[in-house]
Formats: sequence, C-alpha cells, structure tokens
Amino acid sequence: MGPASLRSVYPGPGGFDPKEVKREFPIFANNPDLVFLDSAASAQKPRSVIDGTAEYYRTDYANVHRGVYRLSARSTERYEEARDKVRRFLNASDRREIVFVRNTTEAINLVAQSWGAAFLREGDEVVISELEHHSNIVPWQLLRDRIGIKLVVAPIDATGGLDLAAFETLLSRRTRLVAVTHMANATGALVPVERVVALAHRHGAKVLLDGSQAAPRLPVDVQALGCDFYAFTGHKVYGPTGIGVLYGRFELLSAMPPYQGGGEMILHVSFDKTEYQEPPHRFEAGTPDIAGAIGLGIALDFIEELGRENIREHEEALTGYGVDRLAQIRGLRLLGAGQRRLGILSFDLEGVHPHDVSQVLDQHHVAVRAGHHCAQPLMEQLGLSGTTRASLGVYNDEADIDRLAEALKAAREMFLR
Amino acid sequence: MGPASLRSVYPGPGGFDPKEVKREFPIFANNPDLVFLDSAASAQKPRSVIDGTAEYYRTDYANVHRGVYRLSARSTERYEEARDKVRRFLNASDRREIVFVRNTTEAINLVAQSWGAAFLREGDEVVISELEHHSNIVPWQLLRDRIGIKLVVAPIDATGGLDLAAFETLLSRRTRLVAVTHMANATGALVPVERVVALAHRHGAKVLLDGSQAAPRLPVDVQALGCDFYAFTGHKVYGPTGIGVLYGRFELLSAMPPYQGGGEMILHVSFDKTEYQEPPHRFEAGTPDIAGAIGLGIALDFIEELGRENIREHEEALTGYGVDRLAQIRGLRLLGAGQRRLGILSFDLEGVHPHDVSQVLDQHHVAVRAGHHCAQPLMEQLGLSGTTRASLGVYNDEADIDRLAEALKAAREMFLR
Amino acid sequence: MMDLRELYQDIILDHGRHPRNFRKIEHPTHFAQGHNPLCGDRVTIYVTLDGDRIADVSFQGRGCAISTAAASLMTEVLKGKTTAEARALFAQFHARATGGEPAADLPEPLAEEMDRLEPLTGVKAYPARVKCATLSWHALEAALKGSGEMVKTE
Amino acid sequence: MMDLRELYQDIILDHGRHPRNFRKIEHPTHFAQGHNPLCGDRVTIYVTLDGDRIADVSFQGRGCAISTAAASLMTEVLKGKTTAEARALFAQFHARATGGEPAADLPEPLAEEMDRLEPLTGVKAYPARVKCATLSWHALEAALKGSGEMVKTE
Ligand SMILES: Cc1ncc(COP(=O)(O)O)c(C=O)c1O
Ligand SMILES: Cc1ncc(COP(=O)(O)O)c(C=O)c1O
Repeated sequence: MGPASLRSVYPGPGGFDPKEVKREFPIFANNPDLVFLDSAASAQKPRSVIDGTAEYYRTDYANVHRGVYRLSARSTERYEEARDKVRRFLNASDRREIVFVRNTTEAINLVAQSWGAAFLREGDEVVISELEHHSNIVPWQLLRDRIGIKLVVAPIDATGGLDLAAFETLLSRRTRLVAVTHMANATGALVPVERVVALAHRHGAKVLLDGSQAAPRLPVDVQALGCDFYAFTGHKVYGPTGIGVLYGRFELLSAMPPYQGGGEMILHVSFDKTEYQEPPHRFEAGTPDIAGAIGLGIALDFIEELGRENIREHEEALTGYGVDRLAQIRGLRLLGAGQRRLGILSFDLEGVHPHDVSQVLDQHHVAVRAGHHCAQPLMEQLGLSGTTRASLGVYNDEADIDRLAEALKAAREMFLR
Repeated sequence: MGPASLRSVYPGPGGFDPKEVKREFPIFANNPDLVFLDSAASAQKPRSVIDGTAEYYRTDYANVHRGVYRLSARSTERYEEARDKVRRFLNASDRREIVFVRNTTEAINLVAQSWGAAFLREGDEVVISELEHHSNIVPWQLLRDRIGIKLVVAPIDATGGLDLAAFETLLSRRTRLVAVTHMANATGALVPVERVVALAHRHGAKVLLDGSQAAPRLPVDVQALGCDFYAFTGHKVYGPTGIGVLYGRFELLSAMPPYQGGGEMILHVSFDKTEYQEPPHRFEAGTPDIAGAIGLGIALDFIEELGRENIREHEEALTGYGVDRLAQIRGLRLLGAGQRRLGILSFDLEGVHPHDVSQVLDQHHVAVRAGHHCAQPLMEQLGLSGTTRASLGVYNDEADIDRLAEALKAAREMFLR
Repeated sequence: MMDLRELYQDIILDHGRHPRNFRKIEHPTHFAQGHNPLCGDRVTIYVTLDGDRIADVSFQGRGCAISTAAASLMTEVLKGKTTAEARALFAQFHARATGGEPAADLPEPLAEEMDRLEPLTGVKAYPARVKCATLSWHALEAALKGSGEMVKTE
Repeated sequence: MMDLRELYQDIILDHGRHPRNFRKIEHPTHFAQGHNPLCGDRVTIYVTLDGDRIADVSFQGRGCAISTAAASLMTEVLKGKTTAEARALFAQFHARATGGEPAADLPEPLAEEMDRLEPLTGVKAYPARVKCATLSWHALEAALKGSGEMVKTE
C-alpha cells in the first residue's frame, strides 16, 4: 500500500497514520524495537527511494548529457526530471534555478565562493544569526579570511527566537547578504523569514535561507518567500545521501562565475580560454550524483503524496504532545524556541550529561542526538556544552514520545540516585 | 554465483569469463540486446553494489560521526571501513590520506583551491598535458585567473603518447606541480607516470595523477608510483555516482587549508575563530555521501575479487582483438595512443560524423560515445571535432567487438553509398 | 523506437552529403556562429538582407548529417523570405522538432516550405539530436539580431 | 550489546558524581587542555612535577560521567608515579579501552593500578565513548610534552 492510499484510509492528526507510514520504511522492520528520534540529523528512507534508486541502476543507468544512445538519453531524462521535481517542490519559477550539489553545506559554500568572492569587497557585511549551524558560519569565515568581509551576528532574544528588533538595527548600506536558517536545528525555532527577507531587501541586501530543517517539515515557496538563495539537503527530506540543492534566482546565478571547473560545466575549452555553460550546468562540474538526484526526486514524490500541510500538522501535533510530556520530567529544561517550534525538542536534564542521557536512551532503543548539534556558538551563548535532542519524522507517533519519556526517567534514576 | 567462484570455474583471457561476469550486472538482464561499450564514460554496476547499498539503507542507516546510539555507530563504522578499503585499493600507507569527494573533478578542484591557492604564487608553473580531460584543465585555469599561476602544456608526440623529451624540457625551478592523467580517456593512451613522477620530483615539483581511467583497469600503488596526489571517481570503478576519492600524502594534506566549511570538518567553532579537524575530515564538510562511500567499498571488493591483474589482462586481450577487428573496416582510422593503449578504442570513420556513427550503432543496440570526450584541446590538436569511442569493461567479450564491427559496416553503408 | 530511416530520410542523407549553399558570403550584412557543446561542432550562417528580405543566405562548418542537412534545407527555404517569415518558420519548425504543439497555422506559401522541413522533425524521437536539427536556426536568429555573435543551442 | 551496567559500573557513577582532585593547581609545572569535538567538552589537566615524579595532578572541566570518572581515577592512580610509569599505564589502558592487544605486561605495582582503571575499559563496546575515557589521558600526555597546549582525542 502506497502512502497516497494511507492518507485516505487512516486519517491521523496530519491526515495520515504514522504507524502505516512507518511500514514504508524498511529500517523499522529490520530494527523492530527502534524508536528513531534523530531525523533532524538525517531521516530514514522509504522503500520507494531505496528500491527506486536500485531499479534505476538495474534498468536505465548510463552517464548523462553527452550520450547519443538510448540508455544515456533515458538517464539524462530522468536526471533532468528530478530537477523539475525540485523546482515544483520549491515552487521556483524556472528549472534553471535548481543546482544539484552534495548537501546544504556545499550549497552555502558555493554561494560564498562564487557569488561572495565575485561580488563582495573588503568591508562588506554578511549578517548571520546566533541560531546558525556550522555550515552557515564557517563558509563565511573562510570568505572573511579570503577577502576581508565583515561577519555580523544577529542575536537571539530571551525566549530563544531571532531578535528581530536587534536584527534590524544591524542592517545598513554595508549589508550585502543576510544568510539565516529557516529553522534552527539545535532548538527547532522557526525564524520569521518573511520579515527577514523584507527587512534585508529594504536595505538592498540579498538573502540566503538555510532550509535544511524546514524543507522536510513545511511547505516552501521560494517565490512567496522572495529569497534570493535557498539551500536544502537530500538526506533530511527522506532522500539519499550525497545530494542537495541550491536554489538561486536565475538573474543571480547567470552572473556568477563557476565554482568548480571540469566536464559538464563548459561550452568550449581551449588552453587559453574557456567558455562556460549557462546555469545550472555551469555549477555542476563533473559527473553528477545522477542516482542521488533521481532518488531525491522520488523522496519529494513521497513527501508530496503524504501532503506537506499534513506533515506540518503531524509534526505540530506531535511536537505539542512532546512538549507536554517532557514538561512532566523532573529536572528537564526544554530549550526555548521563540514563538514557534517544530519537530525538534532539545533539552538539558539537570545533572546528567547529554552523552550519558543518550547512552541510556540507546539502551532503551531510543535514538537521539547528544552534543552541540553543530551549533557551538549557540550552545556557548546558552551556557551549555550541549543538549540532548529528540527530533521527529513522518514515522513517529505518540508511543515514541512515551518511550522517550520512560527512558529519560530511567536515565535520571541511574545518575541521580 | 559470486565473482570469486567465476574466476576459478571459467578461466578466460583475464582468468575470468566475461559472460559469467556479465550475469552479475542486472542492466544486461533488463536490456538483453545491449552491447555496452561506454564504460570509460561510466561503468555499469554489479548486483552486489546495487543491493548492498540498498541493504545498508534498510538495516544500518543513520548519520555518521556524531551519534552515540548504535545505528549511528554502525553507520560510522561502515563509512570508515569503506575508507580502509580505498586505502588498500591504492596501497596508501595511512587511512587519513583518503578523502571522499564527489568525483575526480572535485578531487582536482580541491587540490587547486586548497593546496594551489595556499602554496602557489603568481608566476609559479603548473604543467599539464595535451591528453587531459577538461577536469584536469579548467580547475587550473580558474586558479590561473585567481592568482596568476602559469599553465604549461606538455605536447603529445606523433604517435599520440606523451612526448617525454618535450615534457622534460618544460620542467624548471618554477614548476610547482605536474598534473597529468594516468591514462587518456579520449584515446586510451597510457602515460609513463613513473617517469613523469621521477622527472617532476627531480625538479622539486609535486605530482597529481588523474586516475579516472586507470583505476578501473590497472593495479594502482600510490607508494610505488610515488605521486603526491591521486584522484579517481567511483562511477567508473563499478561504484555508485556521487562518490570519488582524493588521495594525498598526509604531510601535504595536513598543511592544507580547508576547502569547504561546515559541519564534520571542525574541531571548534566560535564566531571569531574556528579550529579545523585533521585530514581527512577537514576536507569532508557536511554530511558525506555515506551510502556512496559504502557502495564504492563494495565495488572495490568486486574488483579485488575478480583480480586487478586479471582485469588488466582481460582488457589487454580484448583491446588487442578490437584493434585487429577495427583495422579491417575500410576508412576507419584508430587514434594513436603511443606505446600502449588499454580498454579504449577511439576512431574516425572517414566521411561519417561521430554523431551519425553512434546513432546507427545505437540502432544496433551498441552503446558508444561520440564527440570530444571532454578533451577538446586534444581534439583540436588532432584536427578533429570529435571521434567515436568504444570502451571496455569487465563484462565485455569478443562477441561485443564483433557486434560493434558489424554495426560500423552498416553505418558506412548508410552514409557512403 | 522508430526505424532509423525515419530519422535519416533520403532527403536528409542527400543534403548531408551534398549540402546546398555551403559557402561563405564575403560581405554579409549579418552573420553568426552556432556551437553545439555536445559534440563541439560549429556552424557559421551568413545572411545578406535587402531591406527586410533575405536576398542571400549560406553556411559553413563541420557537422553531422542532421545538422548539415538542416542548415542546407534552411538556406534553400529561406531565400527570398522576409525576416518575419523566417521567424515564423523557425517557431513552427522548433515546435515540431521538439514534439511540442505548433503555435499557430502558417499561411499557405510558408506551410509549403514547412513541408520541406518536415523530414527533419524525425529528431523529436531522439532528444540528443534535436540540437543538431536546430543549431543553424539558432545561429540564424542570432545573426539577424546582432552581428557576429556566438550562440549555442538551448 | 552488553548490559549498560558494565559501562556504568558503580565506581564510575561514584567518580562521575564525586570527582577526586577536581581543582585547579595554581602554579603547575605543566598543564594542557583536552577537547572532545564530538560533544564540545573540555578538560584541563594540571601537573606538578618534582624531578621526574608526579607530585600533584588535578583536573577541571565539564564532561560526561565517563570522562569525569576517567579523569578522576587517572589523577588518583598517577599521584607519585614517574612520567615513564604514567606513559606505560596510558599505553596499557589505551590498548584495553580500544579493544586492542596490550603491548607488554606491566610490572607488578603498575599492574595493580591498571586493575583500578579496568572498569573504564567497558567503553570498548561503545566506540563513540572511547574518546570520553581517554580524553584526560591525552591531555596529560600533551601537558607532559609541552605546556599549555590544546589537544583533542584522536
Ligand atoms: C581522465 C578523466 N579525468 C576526469 C574525468 C572526470 O570524472 P568525473 O566526471 O567523474 O569527475 C574523467 C571522466 O569523465 C576522465 O576520463
Ligand atoms: C540548519 C542546518 N544547516 C545545515 C546543515 C548541514 O546539512 P548537511 O550536513 O547535509 O550539509 C544541517 C544539518 O546537519 C542543518 O540542520
């Protein structure tokens, strides 16, 4: 039974029954006790993605773009069809605005090294926030070291959300780019990106949004958001590893110099002078991750079949349940997430180190993440070395949260007797 | 029946029977008439790679390196085990010398952008050859445009091999890097890389070898070769798309600055200052292509089970047969490949454009490549806009060559009546 | 998969072997080079406009049977046409060669010329070859727009 | 998978809750900071050498039960030992904590100290936690080599 039928037969809080959805994920059949609460690090893969990718290799595989023969034409068609799926997933207006990369990290590095190095000058400012993942910090530090831009950091407010007022005061004529997360991976805080875009554009700055956590959880419409760049990573939207997406407005992409040089991205090469392809191919040097792109396309189909509004409702309901359930655990402090949080519960269990918490949880077959979640500056700002983080996917239900709560009590007992 | 047993039961020219090996590749069961002679562009995948990757997602999938729980530990172990397999495949002395990248193209860009931008100065010389693929030309042009290095091109001799005498005269104190292919993808010419390394090192230059075509066909021993960097791409060694390898001597890698910034590659991040991991992690920013690396490891197992000397013998024998067979076709001129050629037959059919040749071949279910093979400068040097190229894999046999020859005759008849 | 003879019809093989108007115009009013990145082939289109009418058109360059025949047939069909007629023909031809819907019916004399181009629309079954059939048209379009520009097929 | 109580033995829970020698030495002859990139934890080791003998050793920092207990037990075991003995103990402990072969037998008095460290070698079944158990030892090694250096676990 495919996810499309699940939706109609078992209407749950998100219009689908996570127990049925779970059957689409082979990992749970092979690990029957597993309570997987680490989808923010990486999501599990549905059968359709695993089998569809394997089937592609079995029936249609060949290199893309350069072959006259049928297999290569079929392969090219499927690869470019995956690009169309991504275009629809983001509601971009033009398929040429979709660049396949390895992951979010590479998408952001591409913008920094191509757009940033070509169009920014010493003293120009890039504004990020305290909520950022290392992937949206370090590329800008590398660019700072290379050309002398200034990195400006917008603070969080007392509740853990982005401090919009403070953010606004940091914008000026020198601001050339605002690069912020759509949703914080360490706390689940949703950032009011529509406001961020409006403020940044008012100052003539471009906007890059890190959609790693938002893409799997919310409908995303880059035209409605009005952002200039949007990045997300395949392995968090139930797709394969090795594939990610950079969306960029066509006008910007076509002015940007290449990022890596090689095959596929050129029009003509001579030793003296090389002419480059138009976007997106200009930015896809070498043989791309063809099977990864096709697998990502299948994953997006899976998401669309469940329904993106349904997924959001499912995660909202379950997040609410989780917040209530964790509030009952003594000594547990949930990290703030401003006005809204989605799909992520990050907490400190008083007196017990996150490593020890997650070790005990693992003994109870509950998989969560412990540590700084690649957001060390935020952790330091919060006065923590790390937290324990439980994060949700379409396969989780209330029973998983109950198992988490039970295991947390056991951890408390073990270390705080 | 696995490839190990094939070898003993059906000793062919390469110690194995390609007909039996072919059964390990599902693409041929699904395309029964297919004669696949485009492995130099990308090889087909054995069942073990396709199924093994799918099985990994079904049983052990989780993000690597940061999880305390079992699934993540298992995933990390399998990812790092793949690195060990690559180390053995190249006979590198240290697993930290193996960096996972997307493909050969990225491996070369990494060296250009990290090592090149950090250690080369205006006026320093990088020597490449006329035999190079665009992936080993354009990264150096981008670096030239960025910091003003000089790109020196070593010519081919009249037979199509690298002109070693001319190469030697190009070396000087200003030569900082020699970056050449181990085997030319457009002609199959084997480059005497041991000599190249010795000459380059005598002038104090480092050496990067592009092993894209050699890795699937020859035993490669980076310690015996003495090269400083070695690059190859997973999809040509019967592995998945999206994964490739950069080998670099540890001493060099540990002095190199990061290439992309993000998660996984850092020790500690603050907004002011960031400390980076040691190699290889310093160069693997963001979530890596975990499944791709594991699939590559399985592909290397497959190759080792067949036996790398066996594969070389198989390809040598079949290449010889192909040369003889094509010599009988009127108006066909095989491109020169110097002293030795392996696995690649690149030719011009007088009066018939390569596109038309390969179109007719496709009608006969023979898949070959037509065009410049991402080696436009070489094509221009040879006075051609392109060639038709047939290239071999472990699944090809003499019958495939016979089918190619028949189809070529049909093409000639069609266009030259 | 259709029979290959539908792609390589006799008229195409003929024009491929013996291209018409395969020559340089010494003093064209317009010209442009087209480039197919797939195979590296280039074609140069020369045009002499007399007012808005194509007084002469020719081509040179290296190409496969399809692209050579396409350029050859194009030059035959376009001689004496207005630039507007040339554009209308290209729009129609492009739509049919890519398997799309032709925008509008052509007026009678142009429809006849379109019939002459019909054999080339066999490429629609071979996506990799569409570029070969349209390269010279793209170059013509570029020639009429500016002068001396380089274009590639989309 | 073994029982979690083999990882968190009572002695570890005890030292984790009540670490010994958890203090700063104001004027150490040697010190170094260790850093576990997995969780961001840091530990500082302070040493006062008297000739070649460890007169005093202490630590400070934030860590999980394993890393705190490991540092605590290490300081207890090392007080009064020579630097050579400290290195021999670390070699033995490291081998056992990673599931490797211990290099050589330790002489009798050291072998007894090794017994005290034995509970920590339960980490060998949990690869992600080996770093927690060895962090303080790596920092000690760095402290004895130079001074004031930063190290991370391998
Ligand atoms: C010699 C050579 N170098 C580099 C490449 C580029 O490999 P990739 O496209 O996987 O980066 C290829 C294959 O296309 C090749 O044959
Ligand atoms: C907000 C955010 N940004 C960036 C990333 C990096 O994603 P990747 O590792 O796939 O590049 C992640 C996930 O790790 C994330 O949650």
